[in-house]
Amino acid sequence: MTTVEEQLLPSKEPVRLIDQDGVLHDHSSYQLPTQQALVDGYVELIKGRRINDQASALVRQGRLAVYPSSHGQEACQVAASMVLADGDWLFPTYRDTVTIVSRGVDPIETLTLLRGDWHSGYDPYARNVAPQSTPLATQLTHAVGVAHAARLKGEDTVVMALCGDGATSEGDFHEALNFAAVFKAPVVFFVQNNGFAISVPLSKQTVAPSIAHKGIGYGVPGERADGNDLAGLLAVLGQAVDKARAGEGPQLVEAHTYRVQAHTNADDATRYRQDDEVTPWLAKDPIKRLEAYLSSAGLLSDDIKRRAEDAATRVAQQLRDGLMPEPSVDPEELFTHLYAVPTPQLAEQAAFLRDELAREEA
Amino acid sequence: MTTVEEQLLPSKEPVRLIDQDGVLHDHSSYQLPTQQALVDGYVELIKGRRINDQASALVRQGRLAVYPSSHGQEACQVAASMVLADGDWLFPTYRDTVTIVSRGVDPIETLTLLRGDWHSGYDPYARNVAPQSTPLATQLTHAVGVAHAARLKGEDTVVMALCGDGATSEGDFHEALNFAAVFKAPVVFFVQNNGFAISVPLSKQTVAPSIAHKGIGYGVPGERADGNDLAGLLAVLGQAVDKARAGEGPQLVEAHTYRVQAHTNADDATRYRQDDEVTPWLAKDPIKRLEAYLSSAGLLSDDIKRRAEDAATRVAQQLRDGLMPEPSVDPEELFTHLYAVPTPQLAEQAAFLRDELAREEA
Amino acid sequence: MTHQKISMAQALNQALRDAMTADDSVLMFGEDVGALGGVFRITDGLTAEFGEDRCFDTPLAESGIVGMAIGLAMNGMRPVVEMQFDAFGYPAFEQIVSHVAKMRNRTRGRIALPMVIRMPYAGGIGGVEHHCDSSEGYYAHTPGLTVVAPSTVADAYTLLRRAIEWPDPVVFMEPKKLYWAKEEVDLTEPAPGIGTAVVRREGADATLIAYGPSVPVAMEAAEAAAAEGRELTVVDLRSVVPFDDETVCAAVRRTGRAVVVAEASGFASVSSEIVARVTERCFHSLAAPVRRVTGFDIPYPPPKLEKFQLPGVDRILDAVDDLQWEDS
Amino acid sequence: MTHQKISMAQALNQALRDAMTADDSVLMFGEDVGALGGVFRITDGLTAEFGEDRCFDTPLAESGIVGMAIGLAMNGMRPVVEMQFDAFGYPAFEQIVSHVAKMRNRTRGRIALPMVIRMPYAGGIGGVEHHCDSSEGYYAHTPGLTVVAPSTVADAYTLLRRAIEWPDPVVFMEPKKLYWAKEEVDLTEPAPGIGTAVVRREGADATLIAYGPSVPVAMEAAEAAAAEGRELTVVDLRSVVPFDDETVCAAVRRTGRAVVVAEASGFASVSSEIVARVTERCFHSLAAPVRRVTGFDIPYPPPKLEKFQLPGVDRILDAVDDLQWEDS
Ligand SMILES: Cc1ncc(C[n+]2csc(CCOP(=O)(O)OP(=O)(O)O)c2C)c(N)n1
Ligand SMILES: Cc1ncc(C[n+]2csc(CCOP(=O)(O)OP(=O)(O)O)c2C)c(N)n1
Ligand SMILES: [Mg+2]
Ligand SMILES: [Mg+2]
Repeated sequence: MTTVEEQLLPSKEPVRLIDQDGVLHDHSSYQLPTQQALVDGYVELIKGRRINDQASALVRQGRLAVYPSSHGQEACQVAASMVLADGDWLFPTYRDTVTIVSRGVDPIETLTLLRGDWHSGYDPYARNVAPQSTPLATQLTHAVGVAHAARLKGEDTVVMALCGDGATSEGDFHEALNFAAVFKAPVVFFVQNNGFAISVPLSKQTVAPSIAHKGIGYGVPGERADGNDLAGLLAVLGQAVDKARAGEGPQLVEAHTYRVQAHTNADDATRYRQDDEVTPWLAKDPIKRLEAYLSSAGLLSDDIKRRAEDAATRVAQQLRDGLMPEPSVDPEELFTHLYAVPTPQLAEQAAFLRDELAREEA
Repeated sequence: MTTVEEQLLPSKEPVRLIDQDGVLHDHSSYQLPTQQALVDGYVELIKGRRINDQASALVRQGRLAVYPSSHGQEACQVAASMVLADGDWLFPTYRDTVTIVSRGVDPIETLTLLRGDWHSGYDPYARNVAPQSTPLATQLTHAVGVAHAARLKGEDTVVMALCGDGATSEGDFHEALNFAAVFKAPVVFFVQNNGFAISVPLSKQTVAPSIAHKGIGYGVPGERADGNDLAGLLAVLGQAVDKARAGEGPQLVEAHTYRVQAHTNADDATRYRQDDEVTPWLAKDPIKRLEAYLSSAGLLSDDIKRRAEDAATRVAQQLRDGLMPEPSVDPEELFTHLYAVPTPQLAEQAAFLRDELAREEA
Repeated sequence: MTHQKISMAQALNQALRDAMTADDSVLMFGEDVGALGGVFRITDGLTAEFGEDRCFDTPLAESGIVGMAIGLAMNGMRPVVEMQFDAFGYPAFEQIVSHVAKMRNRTRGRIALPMVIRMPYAGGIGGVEHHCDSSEGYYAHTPGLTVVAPSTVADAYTLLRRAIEWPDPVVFMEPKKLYWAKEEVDLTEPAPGIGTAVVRREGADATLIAYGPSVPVAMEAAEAAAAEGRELTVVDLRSVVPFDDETVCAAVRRTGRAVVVAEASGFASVSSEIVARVTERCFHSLAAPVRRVTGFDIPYPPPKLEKFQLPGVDRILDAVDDLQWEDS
Repeated sequence: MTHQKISMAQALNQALRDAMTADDSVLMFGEDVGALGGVFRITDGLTAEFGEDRCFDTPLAESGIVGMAIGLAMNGMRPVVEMQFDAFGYPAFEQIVSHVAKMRNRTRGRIALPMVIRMPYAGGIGGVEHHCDSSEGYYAHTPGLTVVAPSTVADAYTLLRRAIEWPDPVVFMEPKKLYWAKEEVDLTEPAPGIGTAVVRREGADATLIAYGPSVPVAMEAAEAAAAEGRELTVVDLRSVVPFDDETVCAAVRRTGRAVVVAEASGFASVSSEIVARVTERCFHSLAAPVRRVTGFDIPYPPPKLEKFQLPGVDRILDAVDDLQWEDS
């Protein structure tokens, strides 16, 4: 075993700084985040959980078309945003609503896609958040391009590119990691391994020792962390971001977590997994354990609790209010955004629809 | 470093049983092939070299459209075929003419593609050789399918799937290795790393410690060998084939070799590499070293030399004769092979052409 | 099983089940087609009935799925694969265009690829981006593929059976929005094979040419036109490749006017082809140019706007009105 | 640089050079485009002149190349990428269709993707399988793309310059067989932008509509027809999307007859679209149905047979003869 392999292969066990009972564990390579970070993260977790639960409720009420919840994965969601600096970029998937909101994007704008108003609702440049990607793994190469552009411009931007365990099987995952490595692009590839791709368990997705072991095949350091331990995730992702920023090239981080709920509200998880598979994961809940640790460390003041509850209440209210009225989308928009200047063909078609609508109204 | 990693990562150095001076080296995991195998292999090497040189000459005479030579890679070419049993399958690329002929396919039929008569000229089922693949890495997933079908039928077929170093960057390489691993398909992925993808050197293709290191990311054992040492290749590929046949799933083997000539006759290698980069590789020639070893071991009898020279002369003559006359391809064939039964549209178009040709003749 | 009321989803499921029973070499695989039975439940129960070897989940990679199917077909199997939504077939485009379509021709007929690529396609289900594409145009433009799109429950069953038995690769476009509507069918009835269009309704005034999800809309439009005194013929193509020129042109010549209806964007599409070939063949029978009612040349809209994209009854009737009746 | 005799390859090289000089954000990358200068030498010398950061080789993966270009364009660059041959663009199909074409629309105009995908395309060079495809139909059918195909040396220069300056993604189809023929050109001449067709030759009897590699063939056919006393107009589309209906329809109305010439297989193609839209718009000016001279619906043939696939002068003249002259 040479140094290269030691550098590129992941830790023997997923990094965990706080276990499921809230007990602290020392780690030779990673330090516990600051109290402030943990407390801020706690607030974000509570808020994130509320976003998930509120959005799911709104689907049941027909106010969202569909919602892929990250319930149980909130530590990953929160950590992915917290480790980024303002100028950094985030490349999220359909499941990453909480990360996006955590990064400061308006929750209603974020949910535009899932509400069915438009394909993407927020200004990607406002907070440097790419549109949520539905075609799996395809956004990862975009992340490499954004990172490479930043380097060419001499900026020290880092790009956080998210995907799921299932998405790692796509060819684009491979191409993105390889391109990033060859161009030393400052991208942190963050895989939320939640055990499932819709109904397909990880064991049918890959027989690799871990997803983090995929890094060495590209010359990219791979690391893995307990995906329900916010402290460990902040440490591991934070270090990955630092290394990428320092010019050490791309980093691959795998979080071991679990999709506690169905794939989306439209999915029926009972068809492919037993409840008793889910139960142990409930005990590993990311919020419970951070709460346990903060309590035992005397960090969970009433003030903090109130701050968290306020943030959660506020965002839930925002969702209920914002997703209430039937929003109006002008059908004219169907034609205006394809090109900087519509083709004559599109202009003709827009006129056709305008005419049709006018006749209907008449 | 756990056992899993030891099982999946390649040897520290490429396996080499005979060095460039023809000197034997012991190896803890691999044994020298039998004398018979080395002697047979020697004959095939001589023949393979002659195929390469004769085909290149025929391109210069305009009797082949193009020829991507495997000059200098003949040890890989010969080993890939020699380790296969009759019922096994071979998936070659455009550069693997010598392997295909080594497997027993008629050389003229093999060169149909490069001569421009038809896209593929041999019966794939006669010797279980898939058509040569031009779109890089795309054939690797076909190899998985063929292997999986064999397993479903209870056959102990092994599939040898070839590609180059450049092709490993394609998404299909990734998907093929992953599918093979998940389905435990008996495929040996054999990468001839000849240092170049047309003009692009390996250093711009990947910064992985080696291509063999890509295996672990799929749970596939990766191994590497000196690609100019027929003995080492036979040992490594032979073991990989045995393991695949025994049900141990896919294997990845990387051969370190060198593309001594330009990509094809149409390429101008002086634009992207210096001659002094090539020179050291000439000394590593696969034929020279095996010859040196066989001589020193007293195995290179006049009889063997004559056998080799005869085989080479015969195949060269076959090429010169077979590629001599302008072959006639019936334009009607343009329409007959797309579907088992031509669509009415194609029948109409065939009639149109027939009519056109009749009028021209008239 | 004569005369049962079932949905298209059930008919497709039954077709797979019957094909797998009839022929051991038929395999079904793709993303989530195993225990889950597919996101549309088309493969419901197949793994339970036929075992993991016959119906199975794969890793999440469409190029790999199609590529593996090619290899399986090369080695004696009859694979049926599902692209979860047709837009997720694009990662497999290279495999489909450069190998699936070309293998038989490449090898002078020596390697046949009897395989089916099932694609839930088209819109009308309120799906978010990438879930409502109509990609048949890409495949129809690719020589070597057979492209089929059923519009009725009975055809869904028959055409899928025929597609699985077909000696060549078939891209099988399943209109998602028709999955759930039930029809009374007799699956044992003899039915025509791939390549045969069918006249769904006869009418002397003009012909509507449609396929897949647009057929029921065309039928509805014909109904409405009849109420206004105009009798329309409706031709259901059933298969886009091969194309049934005979049936289509006979109808157009009889009626002298025609409208092509399809959900896909119109530019350089299957609809363009229909207009072009009908005009080439029936020019002097035409009283007016053949019109198209297709999706606009825009990406499929978000759910809240999809109604503006879909060819609807009114738009079809307007197009029919536009067929220069005063000239005739 | 006024009035020089150069090849299309040199003109494209000059266009890249001038664009890179004019705008620092223009990058050129792909397979073998660095030291080698591309397999067709279109990028010859660019790395030497502008450095590795501006013109560079990538790993061998087309989806990665296009995906990376998307990201670069999102972050302020103007990437130009080369697909080594257009058939090797298929692995990038998902990126092109689901992202390149949709990004601006998806984000309501917030993310623009000013990028160019250069594709050496079409046949006539004796290339083996996969080296002579004509894939413009796939891209033309995809809303959100701009599809350009030059036919002259001067247009190659101008259109590539315009494509690089264009605010939206352009699929730039380069007719390989025209790479080497030289023309006298003045690259400083003002030239029309993307979306404008040009009448290359005026003639009252019929119109040939062509683009890319088929334009010189159409011109030759017009020459031959003139010798036989028939005067043909030749319209060169220059860009397939946007489509210049005005120029095309004006010519067709003037002549009353038309033939579309294109190398790609005809079924559900750009040619079908041209026939359809011309017929829709000029029906009552047409004395005969618009004819197509296209590639057959087969995979591009091996070198020895390609002559049968390519639209040639005789085939065009036959089609013109077929335009029902006796009727008029
Ligand atoms: C290219 C592509 N293929 C298929 C799909 C359909 N699909 C949506 S989500 C999903 C599973 C993804 O699993 P994973 O990557 O693990 O992410 P998770 O949903 O668990 O967050 C599938 C198959 C898709 N969106 N894109
Ligand atoms: C998908 C695809 N992209 C591009 C090409 C063009 N091309 C042909 S060979 C080649 C280089 C291949 O290099 P490698 O895989 O190392 O094989 P080698 O030629 O060295 O044997 C390229 C880029 C192709 N054939 N297929
Ligand atoms: Mg998952
Ligand atoms: Mg190589």
